[in-house]
Amino acid sequence: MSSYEAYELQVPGEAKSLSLIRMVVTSLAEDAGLPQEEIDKIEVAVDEACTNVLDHAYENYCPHPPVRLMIHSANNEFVIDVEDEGTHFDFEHHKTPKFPEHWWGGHTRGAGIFLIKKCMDNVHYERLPNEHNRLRLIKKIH
Amino acid sequence: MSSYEAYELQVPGEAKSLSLIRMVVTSLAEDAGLPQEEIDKIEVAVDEACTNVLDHAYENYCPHPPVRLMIHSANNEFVIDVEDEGTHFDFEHHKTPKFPEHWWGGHTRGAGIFLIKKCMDNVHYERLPNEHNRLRLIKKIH
Amino acid sequence: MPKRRLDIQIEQSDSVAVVSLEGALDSSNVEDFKKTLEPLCRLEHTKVLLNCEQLTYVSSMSLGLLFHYHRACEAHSSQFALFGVWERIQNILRLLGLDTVLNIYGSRDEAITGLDA
Amino acid sequence: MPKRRLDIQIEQSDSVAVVSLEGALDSSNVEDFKKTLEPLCRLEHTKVLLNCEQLTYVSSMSLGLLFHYHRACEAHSSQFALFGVWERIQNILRLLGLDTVLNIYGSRDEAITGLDA
Ligand SMILES: Nc1ncnc2c1ncn2[C@@H]1O[C@H](COP(=O)(O)OP(=O)(O)O)[C@@H](O)[C@H]1O
Ligand SMILES: Nc1ncnc2c1ncn2[C@@H]1O[C@H](COP(=O)(O)OP(=O)(O)O)[C@@H](O)[C@H]1O
Repeated sequence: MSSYEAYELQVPGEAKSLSLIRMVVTSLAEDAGLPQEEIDKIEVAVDEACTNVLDHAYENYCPHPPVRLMIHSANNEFVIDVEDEGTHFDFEHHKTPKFPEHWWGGHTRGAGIFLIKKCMDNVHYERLPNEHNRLRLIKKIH
Repeated sequence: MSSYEAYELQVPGEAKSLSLIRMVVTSLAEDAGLPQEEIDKIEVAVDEACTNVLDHAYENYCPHPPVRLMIHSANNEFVIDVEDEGTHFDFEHHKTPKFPEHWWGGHTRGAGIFLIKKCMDNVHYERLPNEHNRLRLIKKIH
Repeated sequence: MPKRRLDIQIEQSDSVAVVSLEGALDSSNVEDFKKTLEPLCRLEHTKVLLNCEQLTYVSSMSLGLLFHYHRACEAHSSQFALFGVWERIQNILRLLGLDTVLNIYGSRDEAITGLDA
Repeated sequence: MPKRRLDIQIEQSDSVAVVSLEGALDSSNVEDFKKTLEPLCRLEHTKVLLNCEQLTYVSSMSLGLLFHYHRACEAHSSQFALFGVWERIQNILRLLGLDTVLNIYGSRDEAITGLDA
């Protein structure tokens, strides 16, 4: 993936799709020449992002719409777009908790966005003109 | 994949995409509960079909358009659609050679469509209204 | 039969329960994981060990349960520990500060001995 | 470095050349395969052996070359054989009638002994 060349994957919006998503994204990250440690982080970020779509963006949708991923490398960046057709939320103002303090409060959830941000170099969330939401995950290729 | 639920994969129309295509299709065939021997045949048929798109349908295209796969299970059938934006050809009237006699003639190519038909239960090729070509590969799930 | 993405095995003796996880633990199978762990974390005076030697992936949903199980075990005079955790998963545990609050050992024997101490 | 999908190793001695293929042989790397095999199939009095023990997949483009290499070897008083071919690939060789025209052996030793006979 030296020049702009996109891969697209659209899957049913169900948890059983997660393993396929992880497999495809990690395989393309490998092709892009990223080191294993970075591939592992990308796997985490993508899995957490898609899990959030299924659990939150699609919470009130039955059946769940599909989830769509677009993956490409350009300008020394490996970019994964996670696109959903569900509820929009205020990503910019979401405050991630502090760890490990968060766990003392008895919480078992709430680590997803924190991990997404920790694992990627850049993360953007926006509403698209077609009323889909897109979370863009960026990893620099050195 | 008990009810109708489609997976879509769009990849650059290059040979380097073939391994990802095989990985995705065999993984979904496994999820569909097909036995390993049938998964192996599906892998062959899909790889040969996509190779034909790259080598023949896209022969005169530079750069190559993408290749698109749609995979779903319904009514006890595992269905893979391979869609291209290239040259249409007369699939119905294509006569597959006899093997091993074909090899005596010094040919090294010409086994693709033969394998596709041998490996699948049903194969259809058609021109779509959007001027794309679609090869539909069907495997019965018992 | 489709190959399952997570296999869960339990070995239970008098005072030790070992749960072996093989595959990826994500939101598609977190309920299976819960159903396995919850009753074990209500046992008294038991070492509940999570064998992670074959565990390839864990999402945050399941990681977040670990400290909960740790505390549940403590509340029942039991102990909770992980062993054989892959480096890639240790990295995530560290990001979430779970490495400082959980018992994590290299091997099963180290876990059993370590918890005794 | 991205992990390559096909690794090709050559071991060459006086009268035996073994080409070991690891991974999948498809149209993305058939040229590497050709570049390796063609000079070997022009050697005289040589056993050219394809070690397929780690070969997971072969597309028809490469299968179609095998009989061509078989005949090229014969034309140079050499011999061409495959060994360690996975069942899934044997099934395709059978569909294409290649099992009847190629030398196919279980192991390297069987190939070397078998070609001598
Ligand atoms: N894609 C999304 N669509 C809508 N809301 C979301 C989305 N992602 C996250 N959220 C909201 O942000 C909160 C925090 O998300 P996260 O940090 O991933 O933790 P968790 O999903 O475990 O609650 C969620 O509880 C949810 O309210
Ligand atoms: N998708 C396609 N688009 C256009 N022509 C095709 C396509 N697939 C096959 N063909 C034609 O049919 C012929 C036979 O194809 P095949 O049996 O796969 O053998 P091979 O590709 O090795 O020639 C090709 O040589 C080509 O002329």
